[in-house]
Parts: sequence; structure tokens; C-alpha cells
Amino acid sequence: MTIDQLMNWIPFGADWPALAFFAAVLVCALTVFLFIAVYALMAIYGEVKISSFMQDKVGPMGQGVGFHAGKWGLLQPVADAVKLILKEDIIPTLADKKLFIMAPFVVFIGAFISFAALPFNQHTVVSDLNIGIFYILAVGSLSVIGIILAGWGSNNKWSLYGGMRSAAQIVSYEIPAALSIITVIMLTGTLSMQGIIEFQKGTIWVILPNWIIFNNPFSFIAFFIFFISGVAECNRTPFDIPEAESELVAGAFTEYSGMRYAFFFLSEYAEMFVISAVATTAFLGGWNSPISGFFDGPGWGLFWFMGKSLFLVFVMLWFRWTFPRLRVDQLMSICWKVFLPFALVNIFGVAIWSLIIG
Amino acid sequence: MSRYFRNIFESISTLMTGLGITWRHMIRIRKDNVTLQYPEERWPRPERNIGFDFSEYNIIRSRLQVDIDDCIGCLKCERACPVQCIKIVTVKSGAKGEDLMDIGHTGLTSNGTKKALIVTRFDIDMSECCYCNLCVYPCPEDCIYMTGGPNSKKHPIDYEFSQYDRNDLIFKFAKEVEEEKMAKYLPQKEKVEA
Amino acid sequence: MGIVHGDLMTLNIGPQHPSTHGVLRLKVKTDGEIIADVEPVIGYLHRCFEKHCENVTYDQVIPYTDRCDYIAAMNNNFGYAVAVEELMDLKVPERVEYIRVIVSELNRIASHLLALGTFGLDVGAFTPFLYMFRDRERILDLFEVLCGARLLYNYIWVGGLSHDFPNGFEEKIIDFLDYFEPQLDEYNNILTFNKIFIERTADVGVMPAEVAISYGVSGPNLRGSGVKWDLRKDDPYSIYDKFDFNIPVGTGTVGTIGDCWDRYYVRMLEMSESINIVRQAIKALPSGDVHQALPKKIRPPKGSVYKRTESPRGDLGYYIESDGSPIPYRLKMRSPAFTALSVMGEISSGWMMSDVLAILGSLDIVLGEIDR
Amino acid sequence: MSDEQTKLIQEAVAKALAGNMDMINNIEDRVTRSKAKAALVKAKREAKKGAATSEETPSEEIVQAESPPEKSLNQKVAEAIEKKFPASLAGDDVDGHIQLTGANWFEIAHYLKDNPDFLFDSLQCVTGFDLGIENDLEVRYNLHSMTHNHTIEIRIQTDRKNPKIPSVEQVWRIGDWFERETYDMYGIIFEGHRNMTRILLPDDWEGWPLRKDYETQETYHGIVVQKVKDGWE
Repeated sequence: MTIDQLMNWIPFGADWPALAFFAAVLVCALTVFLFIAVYALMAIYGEVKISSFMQDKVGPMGQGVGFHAGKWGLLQPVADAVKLILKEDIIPTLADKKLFIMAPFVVFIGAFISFAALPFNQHTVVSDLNIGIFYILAVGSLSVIGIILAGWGSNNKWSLYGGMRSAAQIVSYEIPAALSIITVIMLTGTLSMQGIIEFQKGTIWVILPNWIIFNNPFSFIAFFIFFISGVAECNRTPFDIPEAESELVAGAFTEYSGMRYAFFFLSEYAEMFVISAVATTAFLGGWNSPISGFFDGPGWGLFWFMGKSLFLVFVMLWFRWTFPRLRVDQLMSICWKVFLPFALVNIFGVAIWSLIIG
Repeated sequence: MSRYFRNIFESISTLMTGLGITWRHMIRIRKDNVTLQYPEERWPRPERNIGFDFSEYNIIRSRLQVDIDDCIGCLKCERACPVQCIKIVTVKSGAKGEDLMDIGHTGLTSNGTKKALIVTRFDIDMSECCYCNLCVYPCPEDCIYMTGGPNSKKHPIDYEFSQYDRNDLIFKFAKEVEEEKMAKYLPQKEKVEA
Repeated sequence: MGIVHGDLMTLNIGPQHPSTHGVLRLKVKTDGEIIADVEPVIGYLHRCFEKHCENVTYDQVIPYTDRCDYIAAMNNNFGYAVAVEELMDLKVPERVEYIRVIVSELNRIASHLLALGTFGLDVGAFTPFLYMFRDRERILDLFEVLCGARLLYNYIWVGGLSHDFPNGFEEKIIDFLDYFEPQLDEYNNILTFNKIFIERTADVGVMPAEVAISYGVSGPNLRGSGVKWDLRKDDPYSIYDKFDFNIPVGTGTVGTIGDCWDRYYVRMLEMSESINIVRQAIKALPSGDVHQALPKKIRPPKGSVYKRTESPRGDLGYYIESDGSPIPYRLKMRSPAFTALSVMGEISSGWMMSDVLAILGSLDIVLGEIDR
Repeated sequence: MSDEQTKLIQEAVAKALAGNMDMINNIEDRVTRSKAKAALVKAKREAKKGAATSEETPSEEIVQAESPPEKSLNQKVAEAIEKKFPASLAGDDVDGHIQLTGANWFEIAHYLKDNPDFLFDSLQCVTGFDLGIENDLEVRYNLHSMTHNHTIEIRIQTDRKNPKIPSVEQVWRIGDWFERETYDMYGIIFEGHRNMTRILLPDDWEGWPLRKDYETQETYHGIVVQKVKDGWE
């Protein structure tokens, strides 16, 4: 539902438009926050369990008498959350207090406001901006400022390393990601998220859904470039050098504890979802059903969208628990020497392809 | 240029191999699982009595236990200990091999040896014990042993003897006796000490 | 490419740090990400091993040797026992020798598994570490059946062993080896030939052979530099001359000879050689009493001995001086990890922050042995 | 491997053997380069082996011709040292070890390392030693040659009051840490060592712990050092 619809429902909307707008935004914001919180708990549980399964163990399991972590450890993330909330809030004496306090929120805001343009199904989108995908790319990189603030504000050498690495990394990986999105925009001719999804309706080659990833070989490559750049932007393994725990202890987040650390955590998971959702929207048909004409409708739309996005989140977890970490210079060389040329070639390729075939 | 593409191809193929392995492990978790849910499931103790011919050897590393009634106070275990975590004090008993019921002293060990010494103190500091088992071998009466294993008839296994206070880990095995009762057995202050 | 030299920043890696393998402190001077100088600061785990040894009898030293290199305690026991036996001119029964070889080779596998796993952890791969630990657990289970302890065995005694093999133990070992051999391929697939891992380790921290020898580096680290030197072959102690096995050396398959990857891969190959040795030893295992040569009282004659054995980390030497009493007059342990760590400053300057920890991981140090 | 590569490698190895390493280092392809280096190592090893065998054969003949009682390695080393550095041997008994005075130890160490007959390129172990409360301190060096696979032990005594021995840290780099450790435990000062500080113990530790007359500090940083555990007299 867009904000406009929500405003129409509000009884005093006509009389107090400003107030109604504020109320509608508040409702949306709270809903999104709730969504992020619940999703993060689920994702933490998923990460714990999936990593355990990959490593031949079972993760948290509540068994036997007493109030353990619930059946199959389902209450474990809740327990983690409670622990993080109750923990002592430590601010180092020599830290730059203002920056130190501000940093988690700046990071979180970047991930949080991206949700405004995510189309969950045909109708559910906070605001269907006409420059939706551009907006998400723009605000998504806000988090880098937060991480630099955290790195600088902590007054810790490890944090500084983490912050600096993160700045270099995220800024670099914005470019291949954006260039891959350009191929999508060239095909669809629109920046609106819903518009991009509408474009991907129907089928191509009889049974294959008309998703952009299947549209032509170049967009197929573009999907992978975008997704891997996205992984790098979320600071996930193999690109987690800003918080590389075996080198930098916890990188930019070394000095954080309790709720402040939880915010970093939350925004990391939120960002993962945003990247996955954008990849879903731009390449995997958004809320479109894989079998065209079947399982359509708002409910199914939500299901498909969430299913595809969560699958991509799972792939990120899968990466994390399989790969070693790259070194900072290798990370850069992959970005500039592999992804960037490929992304540029993709743009030309798509242009020529749509001239000839389309 | 070909190296550039070969690198990319190698990366993709080797990384896919890795992903395949973790995927296989993930879907086979029911078979591969190695976790034990600790308080409910315990690690199976190695089967000792089944396959072992060497029942006289106590091959378990656990808490030390002393059957004080069998102890003759020979101090062999104390001398064998590399970390000096055993402390024994003995007193010469007037009558060799006789029961002294008022201080709970038995005259004969279960092997039938006559005891000449009364053990007044037998402390083991398990917080210092290095579980090397060296004190067990020299004991002539087999009265000091690690719990469990072949000794489980005498004493069940005790791996989890955690305490809140460090001093609670000092186990005192000698029978506590009031000093007045003890006094008459002290033969003119001839204290034997290690 | 010119490098702009700014002010150097001093960074303390450790003593509390996730990947210093214990309480090690690296005083690092950095120029941005580039390392200018590394100075290891050790001694945080000093437990006066040598002073202790001058106060306890020869058989009481064995539990202390366990605690030096706690990852490969069997090999430490072995080295000490061999040294004292040479001092006493003691001949041990053949069955004892075979069992010693079997357990110390199994322990070598366990130690290498830990080394490789934590090395993977240092470069960020979490899952292989747990796979390797899972298999290491199986070896420790075997040892628990054997002597009751999982880590600090006090198993190999001067002149013999504390226990014989239990019945059916040989089959258990064979079972384990049959299970374990295919796992090596899995490790190779998930970690060794992973492109990211190769990128991180190949050509990094190259240790030329001359540097390695001058720094007294030994064992897999030296072999990683392409020097074919293994005490089991070149100065055979115990009964290692009876077995047929290869000495893997670093060949620079994916980079330069002597880089981190070579040191890693030498360990990987050594595990299969150890499997090979254990199989041969079990096949030829004679019967006999393991306790018959145990001396009643260990009183070596006056004199000194320096005996080296090949522990998983390299040449483990014991220098023992006896004055004829049951207590060693002087016991010095030449620990391979000590020498391996000293080369750290030489080979890690000029590399990047992340590489320093990769190099440290590839050297496979155990702080218990360095600080003693 | 293509013929071109093989040719390149052969050429590079030939040049490197002649002393010009540039060509080998300038090979662009990493695989080829490493292969070339491997080939170079192999070639060098073969050359060395050839040289060794050619050296050994005549010496064996001489031994067979004269057939004197075969000299042990220790005797050979002792003789060589005596010849090159007179009056540096302390004691004639060279069966188990070689006792030196320590005056020319640094030069002797260089000589032992570089002499092609001995090539003691590896310092195995440096052991500090206390000969008794009344007597001197001693340092024992176990040397080893990777090429010849032989070992010797060298002992140097030094005065207890003013223990000083030349450092061999610059001969064998591992001497650096070994000597620091010996200094740490015995207080023997190695002259010429570039960083003679404690290594295992804290810098402000008092006394030399492994000396036989060592007594534990009463307090350390205000903490009373417990000699006996509480309740464990």
C-alpha cells in the first residue's frame, strides 16, 4: 500500500493533510521497523542453524527439562536480543562521544529508509517512487558514513582500520552494482520498482519466465555482478574485511557493545535483505510467479517476493560459511579489474542485443 | 589475457566446488551430525572392561578417590606426584594391625596388610592435580585411584565436580577425629612427617 | 610503484587477539596496511618448565613435557623418552617402539589438523576448521580409549609405555584411517584449491631455504621451503628406518617455493604419509610385554645427551645433563615453534596486515612450547 | 609445457647458474617462473652432488692408502680450529664435545659455518649451564650441518661474576633468540648482540632463575610471592 492510500483511510486526512501525512509515515515506519526486527531475529536464527548444519553440528537445541532455548532452539535469537538489550552500555573514555553514539543510527538509517521503495507485492510498497531503484542505490551507501564514523569515533586502531577499509570497499563496489542496474534500466526503460517488475511479466521462450536474468546473456552476467557487489556492500564474507574477526578483532565495531552493537547487527541483516530484494526486483521478476499465469495475486506475490529474497539471503549465508576472506588489495583488484570491465561490457552488450533482437 | 580468463574460470569452478561441499553437508546433517546435547546426552565413556585385559591398570583420568581404610600411609603417592597436590600426615599407631574403633581406624586393609600408621591427614587438591595418573601406579594397596572405569564398582565416575570456591576442590579423605581422642595414640610426640 | 613513507603506526596484535594462537604479542609497525616491521614479544605463558625439571624426578618430567606442546603431547613424550633412553643406554622392546610410532604419527595427524584448521580460520574460512576438528576429535577419542586422557597423555614412558594397546584397538585405528583418508580430498576441495585461499596464501610470506636454515626453522616449515630434511629419514630414531614413506617438500605449485601455501600443503601431504606409516606399523606390530623394560628407578649415569626427534612442528630437541641422581641436573628443551616464530620478523615485513596473520598461522606455532 | 617454455627455462637456468638471476626473475608467467626456479634448484643440487662425490672419492683413496686410525669429526674440527685459531681450545679431551676458551668464538663460528668440510649451517640448540654454585657458568652450542648431516657440541665456560661470551647472533640468526633466552635465565651477556634483553621473563625480573643459587623474589610489584600454598605447609 502506498502512503497515499493510507492517508485516504485516515479519517481526518482531508482536514489535516500534514498531520495525516505524518501519521501515515509513522505507521509505515513502525511497520518497517517491526518487519526488520522480526526478520533479523529470523535471519540470526537461520544463520546459526544453517552454519551449524554446514559444519556438521546442530546449533542451539533446547532439550530436556527446564526453560532452555525452546524447541530446536527457536528462542535462541530472542535470548540473544534480550541479552543485547540488557547489556551494559560502554562508551570508551577516549572515544569521540558524539560520533560514537551517532554511528549506529546512521548505519541503520541507511538500511532502514531503503525499505521505503521495496515492492513486497502488487500493492504493498511504502512509496512507489518513480526513481525507486536509483533511490535505493543512493541511500544504501549512506551506511558507509556510519561505519567511518564508528571507526573514527571509537579511537581504536582496529576500528580505524575497519572504517577505512570499509569506506574503500563500499565506495568501489557501488560502481559495478550501479552499472549492472543500468543494464536493467536500459531494458525496462523505467526507474520505478513496480515498473521494472511489470516489465518482467509473461514468459520468454515458451516456459522460461520473462525475468531480466533470462532476457539475454549479458543481463545474466549482470545479475551475478550485482549480487556479488551487493555481498561486498553488506560486508559479508568473502568480503568482510572491515570486520574481519581474525585480523581486526571486530573492525569498526570493536568498541561497541550491547544495544549499539545490536544496531550494527540489525542494519547488516537489513542491508542483506535490501540487496537481495533489489536483486529480486531487478533480475528475478520481483513478485512475479515463476510459472506465468499461475499462483498470481497479492498473497502469492508477497510469497514469491519474500521467497526469492530470502533465498538470496540464504546464498549470502552460504557464501559466508564456505569461503575464506579476501585481502584488501585483492578485493579492490577484483572490483576494478574484473567486475568493472565486465559491467561496462554488459552495458554495450545489452544495448546491442536490444537493438538487434528487441 | 588468457590467464585473466583462466583465473576467473578457476575461481568460479573452485568456489562452486566449495559451495557444493557445504551444501552436501547441510542436507546430510541428520547423518553427519556430531553434536551431543550435553546435559542430556553424555559422551560415551570408552569401553574399558570389555576389551581390556589389563584390569589392574586404571586407565581413566578423572577425580582422585582414596579408600582411606585401605591406606597404610606409605607416602608413595605423595612422592610420585609431580605437582605436590597430595598431602599426607601419619601417626604411628601403638598396636599394629588392630582396629581402633573410637577414631575409626581399621587395622587391616582389604588385602590383609597390617597397618602400622594412622593417617591423620590425607588431602588432595584437585585444582592442582594434573591428571597424570602417576600416583595411582605405585600404591601397594590400590587404595588411590581415579574414579570410574574399572573402579566404577568402588566409585562411580565423577567428571563434573565443579565447585564455587577453590578451596572446595581440596578433598579431605582422612577421618576427622577430635584431638583428645587422638592424643592417647600419639606415642610421645613422635610425629612422622614427610 | 613508489611507496610514500609517512609516519609509522605501532599496532599491538595481542596478547588478546583472535588469531595469535595463544598469548602472543606482535609489536607491529605499519604504514597504512603495509607492515614495516614485526617484533614478536613472548613470555606470557612462561611456566618455568626447565626450572621445574630440575626439581622433579625423570619420570615426573613427562607430564610437564605434555604441557609444552599440548597439541602433540605424544611426540613430546616420545622425544623425551628417546633422549633419556639414549642417556641410560636403554633398549626398549620392539612392540613398544611400534606402538610409539603409531601413537605419535596419529598425534601428528591430529596436530596438523589443528594447524591447518586454524590456518584456515586465520584467512577467514570457518567451516574447514570445524571439519578438521571433527576428525581430530576422533583421534582424541582413540587416545582416550588408549590411555584415558584426551590431550595430555603421559603415555610414553622412559623404557616403555604406561599401557599396552587394548584388545581390538588396531582395528579401531584402521577404521579411523579408512574413514579419514577420503576426508583429505574434501579438505583439498573446500580449502586447499579454493581460489580465494590460494590468492591469500600463494606467494605470501616467502621463506627462502637459506633464511629458514639460518633461523633454525625445521619440520614442515623448512620442508615447505624446499629443503628435504626430515629427522625420521635423515637421522632415524626409534624404528623409523623400517618404514617406507616419502618426505613431501614445497614445490611452489601455485606460487613461489616457501610461501604460506607450500607450508600448508606440505602438512596436508604429511598427513597422508603419516597414515601410510601407521598402516605399515599396524601390519608389522609384534607381540610382547610393554612393561618389561621399564626401569625400577631412573638413574641415568653421569653425562649429557642432545637428542632430536621430529615433532609435528619440527626438530624437537632435549638437552639433558645428568649428575647420576634421579633428578635431572639440567634439562633444556629446544622447541621448534620457538625458532619458527623468530623468523616472523624477517619474512613478514613488507606484506599487508592480513598477510601477517596468514604467515603466523602458516608457521603453526604453539605458545605453550615457545614460552615453556 | 610447450617447447617454447622448456627452452626458456633451460636458457634461464643456464644463465642463473652462471650467476645472472635477472632472466629468471624477469619471466612474466608465474608458473613458468616457478618451474624455472625449481629447475634451477635441481640443477644446483646436482652440481653440488657431483662436486661432493668428486671430492669424496680422492679423500677415500687417501684414507685407504694411509689407513691411519679414523679421526672422529670432533677431532677433525678441533684440529682445524687449533690450526686456524691457536690457543682457543681449552682442554684436549674432544671425544664428546669441544671445549673452547671463547676468545675468538665469533670468528670460529664463522669459520665453522663457511668451511666446506664442516658447513655447520644450523645452530640447533644453545644451552646455558650452571656448573655449580662455586663454579663457572657454561654455554653449550649444538651445531649441525644440513649438507653433511653431522653434529658437534661446543662448550664455552665463562666467569660466574662477570659472564661474557661473544655473540654468534650474526652468524646464525636463530642465535638471536637463543642467546636472549640464555641471558634471561643465566645472566650471561653475549657481547655484540644487538638486542640483549630478557625474552621470556618480564624486563624487571630480579635474578637469573636457572642459576643454582637463585632465590625467588620476596615481592613482585608489591605482590608477595607465595612460597607455600595456604594451608599446605
